[in-house]
Amino acid sequence: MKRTLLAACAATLLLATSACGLGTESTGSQASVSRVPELKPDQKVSIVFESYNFGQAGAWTDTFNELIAAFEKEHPNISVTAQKPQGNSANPATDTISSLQSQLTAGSPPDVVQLGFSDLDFTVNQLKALPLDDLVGKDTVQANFDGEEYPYADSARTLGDWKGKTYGVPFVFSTPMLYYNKQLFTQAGLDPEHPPATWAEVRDAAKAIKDMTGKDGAYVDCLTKAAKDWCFQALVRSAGGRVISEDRSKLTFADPPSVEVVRTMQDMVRTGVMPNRTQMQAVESFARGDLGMILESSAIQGTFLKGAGDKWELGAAAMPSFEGRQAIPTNSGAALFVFSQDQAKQRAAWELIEFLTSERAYTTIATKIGYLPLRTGLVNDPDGLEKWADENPYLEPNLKQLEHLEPWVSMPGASYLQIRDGMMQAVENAVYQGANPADSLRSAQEEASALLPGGGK
Amino acid sequence: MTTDEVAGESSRGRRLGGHVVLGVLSLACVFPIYWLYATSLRAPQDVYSLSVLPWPLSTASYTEAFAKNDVLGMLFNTGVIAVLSALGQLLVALLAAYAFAAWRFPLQRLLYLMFVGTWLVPFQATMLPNYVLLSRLGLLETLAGVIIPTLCSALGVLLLREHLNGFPKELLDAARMDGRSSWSTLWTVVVPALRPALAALGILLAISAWNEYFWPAMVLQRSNAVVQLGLRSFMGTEGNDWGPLMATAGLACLPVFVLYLVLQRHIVNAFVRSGLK
Amino acid sequence: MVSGAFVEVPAPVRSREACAAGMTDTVPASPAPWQRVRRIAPPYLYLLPAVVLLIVWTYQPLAQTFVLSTYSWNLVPSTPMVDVGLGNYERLLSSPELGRSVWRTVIVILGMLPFTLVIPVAVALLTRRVRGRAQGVYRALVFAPMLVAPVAGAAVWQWLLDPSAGAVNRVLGTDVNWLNTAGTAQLSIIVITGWHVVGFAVLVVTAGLAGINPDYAAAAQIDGASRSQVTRWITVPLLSPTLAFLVLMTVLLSAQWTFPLIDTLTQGGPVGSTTNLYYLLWEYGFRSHDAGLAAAAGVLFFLGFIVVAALLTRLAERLSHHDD
Amino acid sequence: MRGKGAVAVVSRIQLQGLTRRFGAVTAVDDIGLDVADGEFLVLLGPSGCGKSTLLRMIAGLLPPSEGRLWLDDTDITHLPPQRRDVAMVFQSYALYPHLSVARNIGFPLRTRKRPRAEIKAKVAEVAATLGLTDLLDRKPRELSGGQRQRVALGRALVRDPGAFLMDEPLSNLDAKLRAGTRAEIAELHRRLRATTVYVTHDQVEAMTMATRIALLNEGRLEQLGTPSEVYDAPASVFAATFLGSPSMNVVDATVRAVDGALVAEAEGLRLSLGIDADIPDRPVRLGVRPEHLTLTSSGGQGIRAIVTAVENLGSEEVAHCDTGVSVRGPRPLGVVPGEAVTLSARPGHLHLFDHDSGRRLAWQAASVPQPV
Repeated sequence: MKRTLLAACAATLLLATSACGLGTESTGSQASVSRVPELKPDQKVSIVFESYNFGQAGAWTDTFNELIAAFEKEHPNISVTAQKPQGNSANPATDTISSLQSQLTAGSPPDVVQLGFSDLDFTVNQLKALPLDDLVGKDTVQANFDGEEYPYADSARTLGDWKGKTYGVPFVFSTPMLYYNKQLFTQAGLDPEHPPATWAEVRDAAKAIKDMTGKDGAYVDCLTKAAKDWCFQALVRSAGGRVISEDRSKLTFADPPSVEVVRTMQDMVRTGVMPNRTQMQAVESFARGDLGMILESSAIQGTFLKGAGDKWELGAAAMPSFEGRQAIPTNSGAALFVFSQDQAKQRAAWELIEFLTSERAYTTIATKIGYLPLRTGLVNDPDGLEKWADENPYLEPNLKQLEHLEPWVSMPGASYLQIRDGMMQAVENAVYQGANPADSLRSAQEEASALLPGGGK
Repeated sequence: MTTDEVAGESSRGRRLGGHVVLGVLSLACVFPIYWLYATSLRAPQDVYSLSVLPWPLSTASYTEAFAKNDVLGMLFNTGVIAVLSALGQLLVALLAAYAFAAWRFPLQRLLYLMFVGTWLVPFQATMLPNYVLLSRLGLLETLAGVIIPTLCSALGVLLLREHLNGFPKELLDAARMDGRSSWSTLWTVVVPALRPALAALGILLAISAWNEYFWPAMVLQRSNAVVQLGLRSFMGTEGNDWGPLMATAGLACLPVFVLYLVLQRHIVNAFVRSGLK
Repeated sequence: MVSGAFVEVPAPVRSREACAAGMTDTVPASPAPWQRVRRIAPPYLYLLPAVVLLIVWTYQPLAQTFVLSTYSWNLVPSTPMVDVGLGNYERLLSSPELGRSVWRTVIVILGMLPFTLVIPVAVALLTRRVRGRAQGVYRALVFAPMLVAPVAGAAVWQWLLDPSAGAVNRVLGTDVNWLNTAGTAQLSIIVITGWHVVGFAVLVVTAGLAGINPDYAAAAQIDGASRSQVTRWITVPLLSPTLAFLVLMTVLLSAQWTFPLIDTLTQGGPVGSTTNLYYLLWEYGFRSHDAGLAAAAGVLFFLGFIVVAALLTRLAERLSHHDD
Repeated sequence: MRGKGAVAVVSRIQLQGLTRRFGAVTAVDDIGLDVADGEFLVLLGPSGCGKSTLLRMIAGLLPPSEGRLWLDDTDITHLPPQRRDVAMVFQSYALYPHLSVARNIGFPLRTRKRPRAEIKAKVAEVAATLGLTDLLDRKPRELSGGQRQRVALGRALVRDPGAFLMDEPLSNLDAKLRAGTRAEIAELHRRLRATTVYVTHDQVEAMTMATRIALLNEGRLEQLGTPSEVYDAPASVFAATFLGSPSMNVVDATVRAVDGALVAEAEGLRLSLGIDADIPDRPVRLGVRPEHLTLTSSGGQGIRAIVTAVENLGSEEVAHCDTGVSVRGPRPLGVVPGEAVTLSARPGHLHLFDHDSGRRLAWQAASVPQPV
């Protein structure tokens, strides 16, 4: 034990001599943020823009590079460095918060950051994103929403608001859609022009596909930890429940509607019509033509189209409903937030946000990546997206869903991710690993309730 | 291994048995690597094919990999990191191992334990403080930032110390008597005699630096500056882009394989002769 | 009658006695201070770079971790750190996740032992049977996976294990989603990690075997032992220091080795079935942003590993035969 | 600076109170020596007696815990080895494995930054002296043991050092080669007359090569003297039994005056000391070398014993007796095991040692000193 003692001594020694280098160097209270002046024409500013869309090779990165180049051309005094979040997750969007956090810890956060709506509470209250209303004025923010010609869809305008103030400008946006393989539908003797509209129909169609073609039936990408909870929320809302009470003070994801959703999904797995897949495997499998249907974010449509090529035909339908109820989709996607600590950079950051949410930028993003344009009017603009919308039959159900759209509710408090992960893990455990839905959700809800601010009381 | 020379019963049968078991195991070890290259050489529409031989051969995946990422730039960056990091680790470890092997001094044991102790420190616990420190030093987004924190390799120190302990002390004494300072003894006597071990260790360190991706991902956030990160860019929620992914993976492994094939004997020998015991 | 006496012939002059007789000058040797420094300094100077690096990049952060483990803090500079004493430790030790992850880590370690111990010993012994070039070729092939970058290795295996398009399922005729089934995910991680490190372990065992004086085996054969008896009674016991080293390495590094694979392939899932100690630590620190809890976990693991390492080292010392 | 000639200039090594401790163990205990210029001093002793430690302190490889060291008139106690004008030959030769013979020999000169031509000439000269000229391009591993030994010697010679230190340089050679090399080194020393300190545990080397022997035991200097002094008048029981083969017979006895003459007595033993005196009985240890015992027909004065074994050494024979005494003489001795014999010795060949301290006892007559 002599070694142990020695090592312990060494550790103690070091402990005694080391200063605590982390933390406590507070940047001061951010209770009030003063209005930032306009940039002078010759004032050179460089800012950093962090977006998870840079994580992937291909269309996403190319599109964003194109947009930034255009921005720099328009604002020669501002230079933008784009970066992806730190980290290695298969889905860079899951790395955004931890990446921002370590950069905040190091004292040098990026200036503009693209963050998911699920992180809104944490972003505003813990990470202290700057209130744009204070920074550039409420009028300016609203003017941007109104746009030059085509305003934001009403349901989208307030997604980045917290207690009446706008912190983030909603940027990219998608809704859950039921994509299906028309060829497999035909082979299974189903009508490819009449996709299932309810979950019961999905199950039957999936069974037909499985039986007739040997391929997998349907996959719902809402039921794993990796999928986050946006479309699980949609499923629960469609079944008439909520995962968290409306005032966000109480978790309700173990209530009967949620249990019913999980049970329905579990049944599909148990009967073999829904394969046990990870998000990535399912997307790939569908793109390859080995899967009949998939409930997926419209952001991935590009991949499906590419996978389909001329081998099979992609069909798209609105999110299915539960018998006798209206389907209520929620939005996935992200808003742009400002974290600059320097006034000039704050102004430059706003300029970038304005540019990236302009009509022109949305035209590029929608055509190149497939995200929904938040300025929905653009699809009727002959100079804008009208042509694209016409060529793109998958857009219509997506736009239609906006009518019933409800926002993706972020979990409260500092431990929101643990709450969310705990909930989704329980769902995953029930659906794919065969645990009892009610028990699994209940125990997860009990554990997670303790993590709510104030212990969920 | 002289025992094998002893006239043996049924030695042909034994040998055959050895070949069978080793053959199967080798195959199991190499098959994934083969599959990697085979997939990378398939035509895009054949990527999902399971034929053992990729036919027709196609370089389309490589073309795509090069088009989407600056693969050559990545390979170059990774190479620079691997070489500098290996050389730096080698130097630091050599000096430290020399101190441990050539002198007896107070606190020696404690200092030695400090090196061993690094194996017990979870890397996940030191990562964030190191990141913050790098940021204060202004070394983020630099290759130096990737290299410097890795410069002290405990494995290197322990391995070289082991080699140096086997090194005849009288040689060190002789060099002192012959008029060398300890510094010049190190370079004129110790290093030449230790060359095979240094080369082997250097190669191992370079390989592991080449394969490292966690820390580079943290420091080099703004670019896919190392090839392992380039790999990640073909993996994602939309599914993996298997062709270019395998092509990039193949390219990422290629320099290491070539290095190993050329120097295989030296690496294995350096290990076998002394080193790890 | 002559008388006289026997007298002792004196021993050669010793300075202490001579000094007492005041014959010679014996100022005790005491070098000038700078000479002392010059004599003592070299090893410390040679160690300086390494130790500075160690302190700056490993031990100072570790010390910070110690400090941090008594605070509740989410890593955001603008949020104050709250001193909670041992609260983080209490939370950690009462969390069911910790126990589960310790258990999973033990499974990983046990699962790794065939790859770091059994197969390498078998391979090293078998390679002695075959002669000439084949020996080197087999060794090179087995070592090759070690050279594959973890990410690349993960990518290939993900491909091989794909539930519908993967080679493994098609060859075995199964329909298992290896990486997304709670029962098989851990197994897959172990096998892939084993595939990675088996070559290294073979190398270590080969080195150990080469270090055994062949006279022992020869002597045993002359004493009438059969080959298998030589292997069981002589070779393997003499190899025990090497084996102890491998066990130590497996115990200390298994969780660390699996980390990049878990991070790439399963992210600790499905439903946490591959979340071992290190991944848990990672999740606390980098996903839950619970710096205090993560630090407390780091400290506990560090202390735990010290104990394990000390025990294993003792065991290894007891086992090892000093072959000098 | 040394001249270019091969002959070293005056070098005298003085040790005063040299002590070295390793923790609680004192390896070298307060040793004082004065090695004259041109002397060949052998440090002799069993393994673990501290002789190598002493040599390493002279070399400067080990700092002394106490005491001082002079080379000529310079206090070198704290000088690092490279600044002491001494060369050393190591037991393992310590040849640099990666350097050729020529580079090995030239190494000390290279460290002193001598001109290349000079090094070459000097190496050639030394190689010629040692018969290494044909081997200059070889690596150490391509040499035989004897050749390596000579290269090591050459590396020491090339410097023209003030003194040579040799640490058991012959111990790695086989018996035949050892005898030859021994003679070569002795011859070399005769020619160069360079001060040499030579460590060995081999008494034959010590006896044949030394001008003086310093006999060490447990870190202390037991005896210092010429080989014949040490052999003929061992200063202690240790010295007496360490040198000689088989070693000196030492038995407990009592010195007592019988009829005005001193005799040593023990059971079955009575030997005259050849001193006329009358002193009280005194317990002593009596020593006599095997070759100084003669077999006499039984009945006379001497040591009575029964032969247990006879060893044939070729030219000589050794008879071992039941009392632990052995006799050595020309072959054949003419005894067989089981035979009862009486052994006698001349008084001048008897050595007396104090029973307790083991130091040699000299007879001192009351008035006139009398050699024993």
